[in-house]
Order: sequence, then C-alpha cells, then structure tokens
Amino acid sequence: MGEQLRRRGGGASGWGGGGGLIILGLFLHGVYIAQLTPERLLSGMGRLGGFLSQAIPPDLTRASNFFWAILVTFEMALVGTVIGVLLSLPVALLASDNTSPNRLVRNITRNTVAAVRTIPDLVWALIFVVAIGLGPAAGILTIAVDNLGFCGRFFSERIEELEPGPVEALSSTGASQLGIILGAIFPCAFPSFVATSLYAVEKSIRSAVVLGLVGAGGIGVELSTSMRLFRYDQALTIIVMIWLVVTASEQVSTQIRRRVI
Amino acid sequence: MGEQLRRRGGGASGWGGGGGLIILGLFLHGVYIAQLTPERLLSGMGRLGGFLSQAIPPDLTRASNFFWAILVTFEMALVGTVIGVLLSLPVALLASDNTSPNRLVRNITRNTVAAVRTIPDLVWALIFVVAIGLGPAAGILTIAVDNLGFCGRFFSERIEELEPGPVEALSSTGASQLGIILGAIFPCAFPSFVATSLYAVEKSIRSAVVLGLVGAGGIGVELSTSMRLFRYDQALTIIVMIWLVVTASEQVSTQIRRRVI
Amino acid sequence: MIPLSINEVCKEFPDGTRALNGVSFTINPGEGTVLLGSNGSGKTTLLRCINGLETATSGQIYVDHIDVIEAKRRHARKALKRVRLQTGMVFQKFHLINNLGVLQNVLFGSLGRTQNPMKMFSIGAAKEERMRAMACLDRVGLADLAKRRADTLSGGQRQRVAIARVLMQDPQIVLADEPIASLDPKSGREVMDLLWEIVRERNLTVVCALHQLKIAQEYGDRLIGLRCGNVVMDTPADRIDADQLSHLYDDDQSQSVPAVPLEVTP
Amino acid sequence: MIPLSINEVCKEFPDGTRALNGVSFTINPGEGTVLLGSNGSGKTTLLRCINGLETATSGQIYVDHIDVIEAKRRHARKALKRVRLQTGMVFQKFHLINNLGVLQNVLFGSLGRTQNPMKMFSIGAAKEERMRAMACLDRVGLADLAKRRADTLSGGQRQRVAIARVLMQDPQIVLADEPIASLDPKSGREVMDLLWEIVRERNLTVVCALHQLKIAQEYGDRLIGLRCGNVVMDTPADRIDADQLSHLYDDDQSQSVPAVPLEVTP
Amino acid sequence: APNVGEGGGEMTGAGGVCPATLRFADTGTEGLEELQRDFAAFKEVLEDVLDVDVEFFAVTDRTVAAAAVDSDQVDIILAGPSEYLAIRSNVGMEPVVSIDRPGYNANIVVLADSDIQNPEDLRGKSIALKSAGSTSGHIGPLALLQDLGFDPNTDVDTQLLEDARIEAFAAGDVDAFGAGTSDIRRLNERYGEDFYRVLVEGPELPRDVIGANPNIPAECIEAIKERLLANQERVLDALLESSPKYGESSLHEVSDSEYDGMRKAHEAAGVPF
Ligand SMILES: Nc1ncnc2c1ncn2[C@@H]1O[C@H](COP(=O)(O)OP(=O)(O)OP(=O)(O)O)[C@@H](O)[C@H]1O
Ligand SMILES: Nc1ncnc2c1ncn2[C@@H]1O[C@H](COP(=O)(O)OP(=O)(O)OP(=O)(O)O)[C@@H](O)[C@H]1O
Ligand SMILES: [Mg+2]
Ligand SMILES: [Mg+2]
Repeated sequence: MGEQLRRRGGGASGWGGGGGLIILGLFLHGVYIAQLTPERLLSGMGRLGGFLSQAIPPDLTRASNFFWAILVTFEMALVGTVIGVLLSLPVALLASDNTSPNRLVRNITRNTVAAVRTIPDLVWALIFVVAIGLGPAAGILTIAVDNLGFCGRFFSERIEELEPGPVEALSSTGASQLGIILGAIFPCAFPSFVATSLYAVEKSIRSAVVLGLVGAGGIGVELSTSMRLFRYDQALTIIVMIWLVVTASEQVSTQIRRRVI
Repeated sequence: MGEQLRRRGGGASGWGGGGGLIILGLFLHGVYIAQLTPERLLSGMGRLGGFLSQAIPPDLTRASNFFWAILVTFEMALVGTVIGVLLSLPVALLASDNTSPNRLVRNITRNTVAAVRTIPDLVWALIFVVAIGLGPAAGILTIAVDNLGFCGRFFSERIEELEPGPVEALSSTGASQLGIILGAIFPCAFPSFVATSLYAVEKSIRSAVVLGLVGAGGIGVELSTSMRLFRYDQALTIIVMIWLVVTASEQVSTQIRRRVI
Repeated sequence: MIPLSINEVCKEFPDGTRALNGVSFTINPGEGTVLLGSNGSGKTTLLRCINGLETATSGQIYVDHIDVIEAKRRHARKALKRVRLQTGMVFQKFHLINNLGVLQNVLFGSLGRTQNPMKMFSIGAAKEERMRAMACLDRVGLADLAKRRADTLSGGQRQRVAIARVLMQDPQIVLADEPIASLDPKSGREVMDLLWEIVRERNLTVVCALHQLKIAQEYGDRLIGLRCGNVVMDTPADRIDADQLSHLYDDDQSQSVPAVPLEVTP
Repeated sequence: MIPLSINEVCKEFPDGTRALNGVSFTINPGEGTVLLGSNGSGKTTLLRCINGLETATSGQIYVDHIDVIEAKRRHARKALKRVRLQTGMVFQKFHLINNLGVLQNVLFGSLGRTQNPMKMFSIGAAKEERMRAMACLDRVGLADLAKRRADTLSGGQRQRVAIARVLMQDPQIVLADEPIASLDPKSGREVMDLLWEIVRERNLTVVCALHQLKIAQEYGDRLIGLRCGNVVMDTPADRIDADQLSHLYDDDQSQSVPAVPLEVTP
Repeated sequence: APNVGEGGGEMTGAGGVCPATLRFADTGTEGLEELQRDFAAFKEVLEDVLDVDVEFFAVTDRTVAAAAVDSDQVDIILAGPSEYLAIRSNVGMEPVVSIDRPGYNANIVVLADSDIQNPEDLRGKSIALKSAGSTSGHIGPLALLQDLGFDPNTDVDTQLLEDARIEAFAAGDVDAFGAGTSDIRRLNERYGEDFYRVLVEGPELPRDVIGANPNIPAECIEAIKERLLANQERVLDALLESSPKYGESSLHEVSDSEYDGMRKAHEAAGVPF
C-alpha cells in the first residue's frame, strides 16, 4: 500500500510537475521583466517625500460633502451587497463539490460564476444602463453582480472545507438536501459567510467608482476626481474618511463575528 | 445561569439593536433611491438584444496580440501575488486574535491592513511610479500591496476560525509560538490559504488595468481601449480569453486544493 | 418490523485499504446486536455502509427490503431516504452542530420526517415537536441544558445529546458507534438501559459497536465479532466463551496492521 | 523529580458555569493517579488547568515549583514553557493535525525541545529524531502507518498516534484525558500498560482521567474522585470500597445538572 | 421610440414640442476631471429655459453614456468632440449646439533640460498620452505628430498612461508628453513654467457639443437649439458654475461637417469611426 500511495503521489506530481514548471517559468520571467532590484527600491524611498508632502496636511474644506457622499455610497454598497449575497447562497450550493446535485451542474455554475467575475465592472454597468437606465439602480445591480462573483466563489470554497461530520449526522436522519443545508451547512459556515459578506460591503464602498460610471454619484467619483486633479490633500481626506468608515464597520464586523463564531 | 445568559444576550442585542437600526435605515433608504421595481427590471430585459448584437460575434483579428498581453499580465499578476501572499502570512498572524502577541499589535496591524486596502490602486500606482518609475516593477508592487490588503484580511479570518484542538495539542508540548504556527496553524489553514491565493492571482489578472497606468502594458489597457472606442466585439474577445485563463487556473486550483484539503 | 440483512459486503477505500472483506449476517427484528472487534477491524465502516454514508464496494445490504448499496450507487434518493428514516445513527464523535443550541440539535432528529425543514428550527418549530425534543433531552437527563450551545458541553454531555437526537428521530433500526465511549460508568449504563428499553418496548433492531466486553455480554442478545473485515464470531450472548473473545483481539494480524490485503504491499 | 501540587483551585467559565470548586491534592513523584468522576464533574477542566491551557480562576497549581496559574495570568512565557515541556497531554479528542502524516504528528511531540521548529518537519528532521519518532510509533504498534495521513485512521488508531506523540515529548508528568476511551479492550490495556511501564521505568507522574472503574483500580496507585468540581474521594487504589465508588456517580446533583452554583440561578 | 420622454409621455415641454421630462447626461467630456460636481444651477436653468423637467446624470464614462443613448435611456448629452464623433457613429446623435473653448488645444511638451530640441528629434522616442480616444490627450497629439510627417503608430512609442501620465513625465520616465490645455495648467501649478518646454503647439481643438438622441423629434431639437442660443448668457453662467473650463465660452450653431478634421485625425490615429 505504501508503494501504491507513492506511485499515486508520483503520478500526480508528474502531472502537476509539467504545469508547475510552466508556472515557474512564467513566474521567473515575470521576476526578470520586473527588474525589481533592492537599489531601485531603496532609492525610490527618497522620492516619496515630495509626493507625501503634497498630501499632508489633508484638505478638510470639502469634508462634509464627502461625508454625505460616503453615506450614499455606503447605502448603495449595502443594498448591492445584500442582493449579491442572497444570490450567492444558492449559487454557492450549486457550485460546491459536496452540495451540488451533480458534476455537470457544479461545473456549469462554477464556470458561470467565473465568467461573471471576468466581465469587468464597466461592462456590467453598460448592461444595466441599457436595461434600466442611468442612476443608482444600475450602480447597485453592478455592485450586486460583482459580489455575486466574489461571494459565490468564497462561500463555495467554505462549504467545501466544512467538516463532514454534522452533514453526515443530518443525512443519516433521512433529512432532505434542503434540511441538510439549513440545518448543518449554513450554521457551520455562518461565521465565515458573515465575515465574507462584511468584507464585501467594505470592498463595494471602495470600488464604488462604478456608481460614478452610471451617474449615481458617490465617493468613488469624488476620489477619482481628486486624484485626477492632483488634489492629493483632498484625496487623503477622502481616503482617511473611507478608512474610518471601514474601520468602524470592521469593529461592527468583529462584534458580529465574535457572537457567531 | 439561564437568566444570566439571557441577560447577556439581551444587553448585546440592545447595543447591536441601535447599530442595527441605523444600518437598517440606511439600507431602506438605499432601496428607496434605487427605485428598483420589478417592472423596470423586466422591461429592461428586452433592450439588451441590440446591445449584445454589437459584441457578437467576437472580433478575433487581434486575438494573438491579446494572448501575449494576457500572458504578460498573468506573469506580473503571479509575481505580485506571490509577493503579496508572502507578506500577508506574517501580517495575518499579527492581526489574528489567537496568534497576535497582544491586543495592541493586533489592532495596529488590523487597522494598517484596512488602511492599505482603503488606498485605491490608482494611488498605489502613482506612489510606485514616483518611487521607482514606470514599468512592470511599479505594477507588480501595486498588485502586491493590493493583495497584501486582501490576503492579510482573509488569512487572518481563517486563522481565527481554526479549531483550537491542534493548536492546544502543540502548545501543550511546550512548543514556541513559531512551532505552533508552523506545526498546527499553517497546516490546518493551508487549504484555505491556497484557495485564497489562487483567487488572488485571478483577481490580479482582472484588475491588471493598473499595469496599464504604470506603462507596463498588459491586457488591462487593451480592454479599456476597446471599451472606450466602442469595439465591443474586440472587448468580448478579450473577456472570453481572460475567462479561459481564469477557468484554466480554476482547474489547476481545484486540482491543487483537492490535493491539500 | 424491519429486518436488516447483510450479504457478502466488501469495502475497499480509494487508497486500497480493505476495511470489509465479505461480511454477511441477518439480524432479526428486535434483536439487540453488539459488534465487537479491535481497532480498525471495520465496525465503523460497516455501520456507515448500512445507512449509505459509505458506498460498499460489493455485496447487498437490505434494510426494509431496499438494497442500500444499490440505492446508493444509483443515487436513488427516495429509496435512500426511506432507509435513513428507519435507521438512526449515534456517531463515535457525536457530530453535533456546534454553534447551535442543544434543543435545536435534538430537533434536527426529526428533520427527515418533515416536508418543510424550516419547521425544524427552534423558533419556527411546532410546539409539540419542541415538547417531544424536550422529552428526549429529559430522557438522557439533560433537560436543564436545552438552551446551551452545543460546544460548551463536556464530552459525555455531547454524547447524550447525540443520543437524544436519535430518540427524536424515532427510527426502526439504531446504529450506534461506541455510544458510551466517553460516558461515565453510571451514565454509560443508563444510556445502554435507555437504548435497550426502547429496543424492547418498540421491538427495534439495534446494532451497537462496543469495546466494553462486560457491557456487551450483559446487554447484547447476540455478539458479532469482526476481525480484519471478516466476521469471525457470531453467537448468542449467553453462549459466548472467553477463548473466542480473547482470540478476537489477538495481536498478530488484526490491530496494529491495517486491514489491507497482503498482495497489495510490494 | 517533579511533584505536582494543586491547592484550592477554582474555575468558573465566562458563562458562569463553575467547573472546579476548590480542588486540592498533591501527587508524589512516580504516583499513577486516576481521576474519576461523572460526566461534567470537571476532570477535563482540571487537567487543562494543570498545563495552563485553561486559566484557573483562583488557587495554586505547582509544577516543578512553578505556579502555573500565576505564570498563565502574568503571561510568563518561559515559566509556562518549562511547565509544558514537563507535562505531556493526551486529549480526549486526539487533536492530531489531520492533513499531515502520522510520523509528522509524532515528530511534533518534540517541538517544545527544539530551538528551530523547522527541524521538526519530516523532511528537515534530523535522522535521529525520525528514528525516535518511528520507535514511538512502533511502541504503540502503528509503525506501518507512519506515512498515512492522520485523517484516514480509525478512532483507535488516532488515539494511539496521540499517545505516541506524548512518548516523543518525553515529559515528566503525563496528563491523560480518557486515553483509552475509543480503544478496544486489548489495545486499551496495552496502552495502559505502556503508560504505566513508562511511569515505573522513569518514575514519572501520571494523572489519568478514566471512566473504566476496573482498569482504574487495576492500574491506579491512587484514585481521586471529583464530583461537581469537588474532590469527594482520594484513596490508595487498594483501599477503595464499592460504596464510595457508586456514590461518586450518584444521580442527584452530579451529572445531569451542570456544576453551577445554585445562587446564580434566579 | 417608446422610451423617449417616458417621464411625462405627453409632449408638453418647450412650448409643446418636447417631452415633459428630458434626461440629460454630462459625460464629463474628459472624464469628470474639470467638473466641480455641482450641477444644481445648470439643471435649474435648463428646466427654466426649456420649460421641461430635467433628470440630470453626471456620468464618468463615455461608453456608458453611449449605451444610455443607444437604449433611449437619455435624451440630451453634453460631450467632447471625439466623444461626439464616437457616439454619433456608433449609436447616433444629433448635434444641437456647440460650445467653444478658447485656447483649448493639444501640445507636445518635453522637460526643460531635454535633449529633444526640435520635433524631428521625437523619432523613436517615448511619449506619454492619456487614454484611447481622448480629444486633447490622444487624438490631438497624434494629429500633431501626423502633421509632422510621423506615423504615430510606428515612429514613436506611445504610452496610454491615464492618470499616471503627469507623474511619469515629471519623473523623466518618458521623453515627451502629449498634453492638453488642462495638463499644461496642472504642470504649471505643480512644477512651474520653467519645468517643461512646449515643443509643438497645436491649433484650437473642435468645440464641445450638446447633442440629442436621434429619437427626439426634429421640432424639439430645433426648439431646444433656439432656446439655448437665445438664453446663452444664463446657460453659460450656470455651466461655468459646474465647470471652470467653460470660462470664455459661447454657444454656436453647429453642423456635423465642423468635425470632419477631427474625423481625419481619428483615422490618422488608427481609431477611425
Ligand atoms: N477514509 C478512509 N480511507 C482509507 N482507509 C480508511 C478510511 N476510513 C477507515 N479506513 C481504514 O479502514 C479500516 C477500518 O476502519 P474502521 O474505522 O471501520 O475501524 P473500527 O472497527 O471502527 O475501529 P475503531 O474501533 O478504532 O473505531 C482501518 O484500517 C482504517 O484505517
Ligand atoms: N468552555 C466552557 N464554557 C462553559 N462551560 C463549560 C466549558 N467547558 C466545560 N464546561 C462545563 O464545565 C463542567 C465540567 O466540564 P468538564 O469537561 O471538565 O467535565 P468532565 O469531567 O471532563 O466530563 P466528561 O467525563 O464528560 O468528559 C461541565 O458542566 C461543562 O458543561
Ligand atoms: Mg470506529
Ligand atoms: Mg472530559
């Protein structure tokens, strides 16, 4: 049996070896073209001073405008994320090895989710603008789809990593698939789902530039405008404010997670 | 004791209740401004045909150029992600409740990681352009920092979710913190770390527009150019090609994960 | 009542480990059977094959006239569900849902019977179901802990919650994998009393893997001994002899060496 | 040699459950002590307090003249490490690293002794360490399974790997939490023989929580009985009487009711 | 076009020839870069002048704006010249009035101490540009190169650097920079006038356009044009409040042929419409 195991391992690493070599080659070539020498990094440090001096001190004149923009962005990110998370739950179940009805469904779902992720924000924004017009709705749906791709994958991975014990316990009572999902899979994966969803809200606030694409405003537009106009001091204000919101939501998230873990 | 538990629960939900109400209010206002009525969604479906017809069939004339651009992007994403993941490991350990030397270090690390995440790609790209000039290196570092924020958080959450058993077993042998980390935490969290890292590579390929910003080329520039010039058919080719790469890497990722779970 | 019949069942794991090597026996309704055998002899594997958690490699297992192995292989959900409704399992490692309450865990026992699983959550559960669950908890002596989270219980407490879950399920066959391994002697006996009480009362079939020979002889109507995935002993409990028993745990092939066919080794 | 002395130790969990209620005893070097008590009486909690996995609420625990509780409270790493190097623990639920190999798990036993933890990984481990680990595995009869992943083992096999890990650690005090709960009778005895052999050989101290009274009486030099977090029995094994033992598992307050002080309940 | 004027349905605006609600999108011409992001005054004036309800969207992406026109989700659009061409040729757009921007041009600049002394030295050098299709940051500079006798696709190394272009130029990572008027102003603000040298100064670029969805009835387009031109002062004042770049602007009648030169430049740049 030892022999057998070794043979199996050997075959696998042979196969993986080929792929591994290609990846290693690409990696090394990547390192080569990067020319990321320590001297370069070191000498670069010096040049940052000027850049930072433009950003510090932060310019607070428009802080109250920013505050409202962040609030609106947060609202839309929240709605979009909730939609995305709710859609992700069934999708993740269909995409996971251990909950999908069969391989075909699993592969189709998984590749679809990957495709949803591949299509850039901008394209989703276009699609939703065509469908329902400019405005917050298109932005929210774009955020929702973005989160579907993200949470769909992470929820699914979490589900696949669950200990089989509780699932087997419920299966053995004759519980239906739905019963098992509600009784064992969701409760066991819940802490992780909550954490991922909270991160998704945070991510959506930051990536809410998409709201600007579709004319819904929000902090993303403010930030990119500040950057384009080289108002680094204003940009810093925005970044700090977003960071405060993110940190606050991290606090809430930690509280919530501590209660559910 | 029942009483005590209830009292504790009650207090918590009272606190959470206030925050919860605010969040609910923001959520409802978000829903209100979205005006996302079912009719709107439904009537929108019809309008998509014309839009899609502009993208289909995909324009393959530049596919081979795109192929090389994707390859280069992949290389840089790979290098950037590897750097980011390596940096994330110690950071995640410092940021996790159960591995951080103390609360202060944990909070500082956690907030720093959050700050790193808050600063947008664009800003990091500028910082690195200023520091080390245009080229792949700046792009790679931007990707690395982006992934530091992402993996730092996800690794840390995974570490906090680990079953305490194996850690206790090694602690009880008198193992040092390093021994526990290498012997129990990394092995137990390994499958999840691998999955997160593979996702991070994928994410970096998609977000490689940043490589364009710093003059490192790559598929991101091609895609945004195609979109800006309304060459939807060309954009579709690029999206499909990225999707193929992502799907292939999902396959590899599934193989790897199956071996490590 | 439901007979359980096992015929020439083999199980080989993907890595080549052969856990069952042609196991056959038939259990009569109401028979309290105890499965003995050293570590790694295949007891757990056999129990898991009976309710289809593991797919046996060959052979037949009939529960309620349904061939479990066949049903499992054909993914016949309905058949499998019928089998599982009738077979309750007590796991060696409890397998509670750790971050839910004790009562909730017990309520899940009747998950197979409800059409609408939502009804099985403590908030939405019908009063009578909750009462039944409380009664089951009371029967294992844990009514006071109904509201605790499952992961704050001691090992023995958890095992009893798992048994309460099976009581809630109310199956025709009980498969118990070392149900008293982590119970103190008194509780262990109480649990065995409980199990056997139900067996007698409702004329159920029990297959119970045990390591405590004394308890096995005391409670079992019939003792089946496994060794390297083979049945090497099958007698009524009162006609057992010490020789046979000690042979069951003999060192040479059975325990330290895994149940692997020799020809696989190089 | 290292004495273990426990003085008025109390442990209250954050949710108010009082698991230990002023436990005191001193164990002499080389004494094989068995901890008895019904489920939830506080055995596991006590063992975990001894090596500082749990912080006792009050009292003193001296291992090697170091007060564990104090060390734990002051986060005195060095002191704690010295304590833990000297105390090996066998857990009720094994706590192996599931996705690593068996040999690797055993090697981790000496993690506390090495300066460079990298040396403890099977690839980088010194040959002599590997040989020692193989010897430990051999002693628990699992040398053949050295290369298997830990999660493909049966319950009993895992328990033995956990014991091999403690052998590898080579501590002065062994804390064993139901080390034979999932072993078959013969293996169980073998493991007890093994533990006691080492105890005698190296004049070690063992504290072993057990539910098997017969085995407890046979192996233990001294039996300590816990009930609701109190020591209610402490006698040499040969002077035990059946009354005392059965009282230990009496129903009234000890098992179904958790060890909670009454005044907390409304 | 079922969606045109869906806000009101009836044609009650602008003296009864326009929909009651007009949806107006500002594509931000070059992104939202110059905008002060306060369109309240402009919206108010438009509503007053045109006698309609205006739904206003500040969109930061030209592609999205085009898609919105294409699917009749927007009626009136304010666009830069190359966006006008792109949207017109892809989804259709009727010019209503144009807005000139005196001094709005494209230039090629180099660092003050650069070796590049005359335009001919640019051959084989790298030049930072903004993004594909940008009037002053891509098409304009490429047209200049074309006029100098270069093939912009082969004779120079063009890099589309979006927001990193100025930093990259200042750091000396590129040899030259195709800078629009606003880029020049930023260079002045950040580095001073002595920092760089204008190598080639381009002619004034075509005007911005206020255009209409082709599904808007011709009478309505005519009415809007008349009313805008008649109230040019108020409209421009309001517009100026939203964006300083319309400082000395005026409104003009417009015909599509005005943009033929721009079309040629696009062709030269390799992005024909
Ligand atoms: N998933 C698996 N993959 C490979 N081998 C396995 C797997 N599960 C169990 N085995 C092997 O099958 C054999 C029988 O295991 P099983 O768990 O049925 O034993 P058991 O009789 O229940 O032992 P115990 O009394 O220790 O619980 C053992 O050799 C075990 O190592
Ligand atoms: N983390 C915890 N939080 C709250 N209560 C706990 C916790 N861990 C254990 N308890 C309670 O403390 C008491 C003692 O538990 P302990 O695990 O020490 O019992 P034990 O003697 O080991 O029992 P067993 O024989 O069942 O293993 C029990 O009432 C248990 O429910
Ligand atoms: Mg077993
Ligand atoms: Mg215990």
